[in-house]
Amino acid sequence: MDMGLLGQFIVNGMMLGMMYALVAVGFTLFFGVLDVIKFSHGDVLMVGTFAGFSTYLGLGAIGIDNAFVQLIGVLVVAIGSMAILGAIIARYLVLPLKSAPPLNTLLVTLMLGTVLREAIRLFYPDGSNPKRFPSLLPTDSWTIGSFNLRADSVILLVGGLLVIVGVHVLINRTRLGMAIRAVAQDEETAKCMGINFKMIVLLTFGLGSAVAAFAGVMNGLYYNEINFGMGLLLGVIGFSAAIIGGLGNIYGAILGGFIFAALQTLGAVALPFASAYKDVFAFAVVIALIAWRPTGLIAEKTSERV
Amino acid sequence: MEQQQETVLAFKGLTRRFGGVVALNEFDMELTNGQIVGLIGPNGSGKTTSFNVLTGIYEANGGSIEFLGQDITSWPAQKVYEAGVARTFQRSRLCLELSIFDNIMIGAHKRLNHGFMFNVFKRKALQQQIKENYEEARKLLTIFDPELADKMFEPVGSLRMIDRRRIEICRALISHPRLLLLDEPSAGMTHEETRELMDDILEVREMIDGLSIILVEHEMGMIERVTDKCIVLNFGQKICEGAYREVASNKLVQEAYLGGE
Amino acid sequence: MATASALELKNIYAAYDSADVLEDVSLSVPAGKITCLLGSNGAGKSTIIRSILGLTPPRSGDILVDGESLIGLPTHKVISAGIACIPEGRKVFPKMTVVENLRLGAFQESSESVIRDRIDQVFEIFPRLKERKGQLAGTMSGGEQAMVSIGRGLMAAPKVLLIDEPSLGLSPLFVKENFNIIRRINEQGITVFLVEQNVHQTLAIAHYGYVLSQGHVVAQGTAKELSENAEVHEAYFG
Amino acid sequence: MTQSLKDKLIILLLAALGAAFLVTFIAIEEQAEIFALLVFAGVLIIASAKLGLTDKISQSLSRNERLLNLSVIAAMLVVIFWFHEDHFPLLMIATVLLYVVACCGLNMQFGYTGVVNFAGAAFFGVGCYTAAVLGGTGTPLLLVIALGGVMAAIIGSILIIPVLRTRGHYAAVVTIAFGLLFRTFLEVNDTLGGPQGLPVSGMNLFGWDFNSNIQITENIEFSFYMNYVILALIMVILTFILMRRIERSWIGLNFDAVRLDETAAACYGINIKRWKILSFTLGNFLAGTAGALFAMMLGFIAPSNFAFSDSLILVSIVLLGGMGSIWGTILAAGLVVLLPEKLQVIQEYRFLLYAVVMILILLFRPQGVLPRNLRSYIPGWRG
Amino acid sequence: KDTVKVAFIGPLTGGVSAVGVGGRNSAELAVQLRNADPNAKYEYELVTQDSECKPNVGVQIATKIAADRSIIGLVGHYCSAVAMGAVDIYHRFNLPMSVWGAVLPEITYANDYKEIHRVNGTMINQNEVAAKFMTDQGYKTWVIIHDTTDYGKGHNKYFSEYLTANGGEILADFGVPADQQDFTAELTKAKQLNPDVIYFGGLTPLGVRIRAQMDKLGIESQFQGVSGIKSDSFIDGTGELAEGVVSFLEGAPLEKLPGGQYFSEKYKAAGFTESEEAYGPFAFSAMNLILDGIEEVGPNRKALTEYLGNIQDHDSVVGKISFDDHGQNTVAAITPYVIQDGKWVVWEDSEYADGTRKLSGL
Ligand SMILES: Nc1ncnc2c1ncn2[C@@H]1O[C@H](COP(=O)(O)OP(=O)(O)OP(=O)(O)O)[C@@H](O)[C@H]1O
Ligand SMILES: Nc1ncnc2c1ncn2[C@@H]1O[C@H](COP(=O)(O)OP(=O)(O)OP(=O)(O)O)[C@@H](O)[C@H]1O
Ligand SMILES: [Mg+2]
Ligand SMILES: [Mg+2]
Repeated sequence: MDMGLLGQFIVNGMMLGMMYALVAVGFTLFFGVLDVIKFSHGDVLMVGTFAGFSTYLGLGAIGIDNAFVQLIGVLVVAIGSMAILGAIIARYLVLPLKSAPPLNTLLVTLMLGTVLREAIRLFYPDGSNPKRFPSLLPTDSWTIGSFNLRADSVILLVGGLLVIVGVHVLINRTRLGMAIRAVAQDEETAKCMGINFKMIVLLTFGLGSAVAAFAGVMNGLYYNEINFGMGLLLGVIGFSAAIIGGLGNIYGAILGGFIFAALQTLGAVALPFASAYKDVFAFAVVIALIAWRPTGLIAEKTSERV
Repeated sequence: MEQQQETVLAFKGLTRRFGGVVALNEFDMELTNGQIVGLIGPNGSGKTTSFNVLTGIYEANGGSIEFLGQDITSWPAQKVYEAGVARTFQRSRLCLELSIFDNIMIGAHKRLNHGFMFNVFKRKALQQQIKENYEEARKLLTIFDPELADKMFEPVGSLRMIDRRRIEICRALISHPRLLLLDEPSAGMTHEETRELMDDILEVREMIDGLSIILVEHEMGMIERVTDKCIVLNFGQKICEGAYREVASNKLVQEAYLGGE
Repeated sequence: MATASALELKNIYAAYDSADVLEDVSLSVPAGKITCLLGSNGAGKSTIIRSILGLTPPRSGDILVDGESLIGLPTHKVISAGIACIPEGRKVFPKMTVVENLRLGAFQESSESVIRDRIDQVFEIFPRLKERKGQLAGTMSGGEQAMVSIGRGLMAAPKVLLIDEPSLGLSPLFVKENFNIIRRINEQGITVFLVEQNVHQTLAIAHYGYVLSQGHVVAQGTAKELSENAEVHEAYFG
Repeated sequence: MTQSLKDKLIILLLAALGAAFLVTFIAIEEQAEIFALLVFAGVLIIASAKLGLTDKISQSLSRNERLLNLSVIAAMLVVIFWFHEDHFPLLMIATVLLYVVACCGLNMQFGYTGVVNFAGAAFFGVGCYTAAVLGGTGTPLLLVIALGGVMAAIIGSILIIPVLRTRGHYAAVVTIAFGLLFRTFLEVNDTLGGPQGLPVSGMNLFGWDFNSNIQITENIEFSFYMNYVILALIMVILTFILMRRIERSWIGLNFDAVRLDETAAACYGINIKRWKILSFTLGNFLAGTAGALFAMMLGFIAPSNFAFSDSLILVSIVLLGGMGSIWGTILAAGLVVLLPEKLQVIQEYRFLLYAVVMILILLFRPQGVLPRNLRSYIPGWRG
Repeated sequence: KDTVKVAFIGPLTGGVSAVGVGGRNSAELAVQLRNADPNAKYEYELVTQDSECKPNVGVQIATKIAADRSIIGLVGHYCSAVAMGAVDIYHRFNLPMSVWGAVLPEITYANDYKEIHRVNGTMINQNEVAAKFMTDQGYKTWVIIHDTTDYGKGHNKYFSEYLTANGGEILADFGVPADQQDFTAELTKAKQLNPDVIYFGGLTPLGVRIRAQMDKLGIESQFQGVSGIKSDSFIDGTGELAEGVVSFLEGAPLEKLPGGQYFSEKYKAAGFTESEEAYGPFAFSAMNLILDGIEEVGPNRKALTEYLGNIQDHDSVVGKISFDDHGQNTVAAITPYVIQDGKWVVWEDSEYADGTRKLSGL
């Protein structure tokens, strides 16, 4: 296969991987702080995207049509509103269930996901239809042979990278991050250290959801199409990615995200039979990977002591 | 009575490392039938680790373990238990959601019939077995605390620390082990309670003949009263062995552990 | 007593779900002194600590630090009021290194340099910890964890330090060591409220003491008085 | 004496009440009425809880289980025969019953042994497809059902290694991935009908055609779904007995031990692998059998029956009912299957409502509607 | 007047719910008008059910409708996959019905159930016309992307058939799951093959994504769709990228139909918020057909089936309806459409036909 094409696949793969990674990071965060799985994550992402979309429409309506301003507006609103939504979810759905079996949290957030999805479909102006998400980034592109690289793709990749790095620094280099990890391991003792437990949880969920919103806008800008169902699969894949990478470990999330994207692309390109099998392939490999590395590729340092 | 002299357990050069830390370093020891051995030493000297390696929770990095004449080094936990070793944990590990009876029955595992057919279809026989075991468990528990014996079907989670320890010991004893490993049973108890517990254990020892015990304890009073011999660990190495009196008077031990008076 | 009380409990009632664990407990911890709380298992000692910290808020009664009431404050506010605690059973953060555990002890202290100094101080007290800086606390032995836990308590440089059964599961040598450390801490001017079972050594270092039984204060007085007190004697001394 | 008499009365009363409620609930179509009924039931329950009645009742129940079980079965039969000629209600009831069987399977897996399984729908689906494939071949029906289970168990064994090696969320992903894989595979692979799905020929037991109405007299005709409902009910009863016996035996104890503390369990000779494998396989088997009958009853199956969301519905039934609680599962299955169905009339909005209801229940009843209680090996026996 | 129940089934939730709701509104409109009509014999009540475009759900509710004896007739199914599963049930319960949007031939032709009818045409004629039309434009090479439901597969099958007959060449075809998000992998492959046309056999949601991602990868090929994307939501979804997309729909365009004017007026008057979408008129006519039948032969399934059996040249807003012996409406003209300035325009009236604009690659 000629280089240009290969390059093309790689760029596509990276794009996909970046989005998965961003979602996975969210899961890792929530797991990190409360070890709960927040399954509404994918749908929060979707809502964030729609929030951004509405902002775009709104700005258009009041006559602001400078793409850059619009982009900023979209990002700010999407991220901000989702951060709040995330915090609210934590406050009213996750914290109350702290003492309940962890699966409950999973289920509640799952149901919440349905609520969000349905709500958009029903109450967003003809929300059941796919929407055209504007391309607010410079669309000029370089074409070398069959390889065509677009400015917006590059910008998105870089943006995603920055976000992930930012989150990572936050978790491992700051007091906030340390507090988050402490809360995750022993809530009561964390409190005794003078950590404001509630605040930390809300912050974390806000953060994770904000990242999701970013991923959502990214998704919109890249595919230029958004629909109320877009979060579902992204959520599941992000979760799987977080797991194969190794929960509670940002690198793991990133790794997982890219691996999954790579598998899908590979499946679509390299498999001799129909490209439709690519997901079958991807998930099969995921299972194999977990069987091989039961606690994720970047296993969390064990501390089981008897 | 030479049956007394039969060796039950023998460590030979037992070694276990965790990264840089050498938790057990060429550890030799012997234990004969019916003996109670006190395993003491400063914190982090490898006492719990030796239990974990013996019961197959951790692999040994070197050396061998011989139990009743067979080499059980790196046997899986299940087999070690089957062979007749039962233990308690430094941090009590009971199934808090389950009833006292359930918890004790977990210890009786090797005497119970776990066949699918038996459990699902032979109800009469099963109920027979349940009732028998109930009686035994009750007898055992009564030795420790008659009141507990009446709470057989209450969840362990509702009990006090000391009661939990008692149940944990019952869980270990119900399996009629040849060797009982107790990891700091008296932690978090008053002298009073510690004494009770010790008497109970001695009483039980009388009941099950040929039962040997290894006791990890920081409560010197207890060690002094019940052990036939003491082994002192420091940095995973045996620094001294003998009757408590000798050990206590040993200089090394005093520096490393007791702290001279 | 002469000295003003740094911490004071007034008629505390506390319960977990139904049964009262503490009934009408009143006690005061004089500033700059070591006050100990003795009592058998299940007497309610830890519960007192928990209610001070706001982990098990009392049903009624009042808790004062320098005259300020702590009732209704969330735990982290209690901590900022100058209280730190070394919890029962160590409660180190298992998946964090020794150093991270220590840093968390000084969570409300923002100045990096101060934190550094304190870490060094702790390392002076527990050289073993310096060796194990990077080890995950969860993988350490019971005693080592105790060191981490105590060190962590010191990191906060609190007004009042609550210590719940520090010698639980420690080697005799280290227990002795421990009591010395506590005394040293106290000599630095930190008020200590010490929960213990180990009566001899406790009363040896404590200035003042309370005896708790079934959630009631059954005896109190100076360490000297207590060690002479008859019923305390037969109850707790061999 | 009088006490036990009171108990018996209470039980019979409850059974009657339950039957009446079910009948009305299924029968009425008017949305307003449905809501009214639900509210009424809710109020009733809350009130009795407030008055402390529920504890009393539950005691009387636990005191004479046999009677309880029998009267519930009786009530069920009443309901079934009440709708003897209405196809759809019967279809619904049968669906509930089969869901109960499948969810008991899941319960065995993570209610008892703590082996999470988010691919329930997939194993259910294996059963369905087995039935679809064998449908034409004239294999005796009961055998088909059994084979459905067996196939599910076999397919499940593919996952054994990862399932044994992993815990908690990691295990969850193994099954999630499998569930998605299963569905996508069916969709892209034509041999089994692709995304279109397959028609399934109905059951035929010893020449008794399950798909034709049962003529009693020329003016009494039973809907052909009757056959399926009855069979499903029998399956539920058998499953119930199996679950109960397992729970009240050493096996149940081992399951719990494995769930609660693997290390300690291992130190007391419990063979973790063995029990995990047993419960995982048995659970899948149950799901498979349920699937097989379900397929034959529905007459048509497609991959979209077995999406991730359907697996989650199964899981939600187990949680809603209360981990490891069989009665809970039965109740929850009824709720989860019937509610969205009854809300059909509010069309687009029913998923929304359904989800909201679920959230509320989980918030206010985290342990499930009927939490499992301590094991009593022999009913009524306390030493 | 005593009340008679009739039913409608369509995808009211999920990706194609727009079309489904449009259909439901139209059917409802038919019932409303009939009830408003003083000399109607009965009062009609419409029961609507949501198939979610999932075969399994479809079967469930089909059973529910069919099993309800008080329901006399049904207008059902936009999603072929669902219809395929459901027809057996209608037959089993002898419920006379007419399909209003599903275009898979097998629905009517793979069985000879007398209960099953269809007012709209099948994808056969559609693809026949499509293949001829596109080759006439001078296109040579195609890459086909279709969803893996029977609908997509069917389109793939018939289009390939007629295309090769008309001398077009198929460079590759990709089957994709109906809920796939990312097509860059497939499209990159397609791009390498550089076809004149990318043919998409599937429904709007996928169509929108593929069109958008073609642009991302800088694919210049012409985009050709099927009746499944002829909806306003496709244009909303693709924005300016929609320009020049072609699609084919059976039945003459509404405004060209005798009753078209009337229908759209009434539809607006009824004040539905959602658009009637491409198949609204068909649902409307199908429902009217059923109602006419009941008016004539009374509320009785068997009789209604009889009645529908010999419908010939029956007037409707989509033109005259005549059922062949499979219940298939035979007169189903196919109209090519092209998107021009964000609207579906009949090809003949478009600036593309008179050459002022050009489809890409010409
Ligand atoms: N899982 C583990 N990972 C890493 N290091 C470990 C692990 N378990 C034990 N260690 C180390 O091995 C050494 C011995 O630990 P061990 O628990 O045997 O001490 P101990 O004698 O039981 O002390 P204590 O009386 O305080 O319980 C300690 O330094 C501990 O840090
Ligand atoms: N979380 C809890 N829920 C219910 N009851 C509790 C809980 N914690 C403690 N109790 C009960 O409250 C009483 C006092 O417990 P507490 O831990 O305060 O005693 P203590 O004096 O600290 O004992 P120890 O010396 O073992 O620490 C005990 O009877 C105990 O069973
Ligand atoms: Mg130890
Ligand atoms: Mg305590």
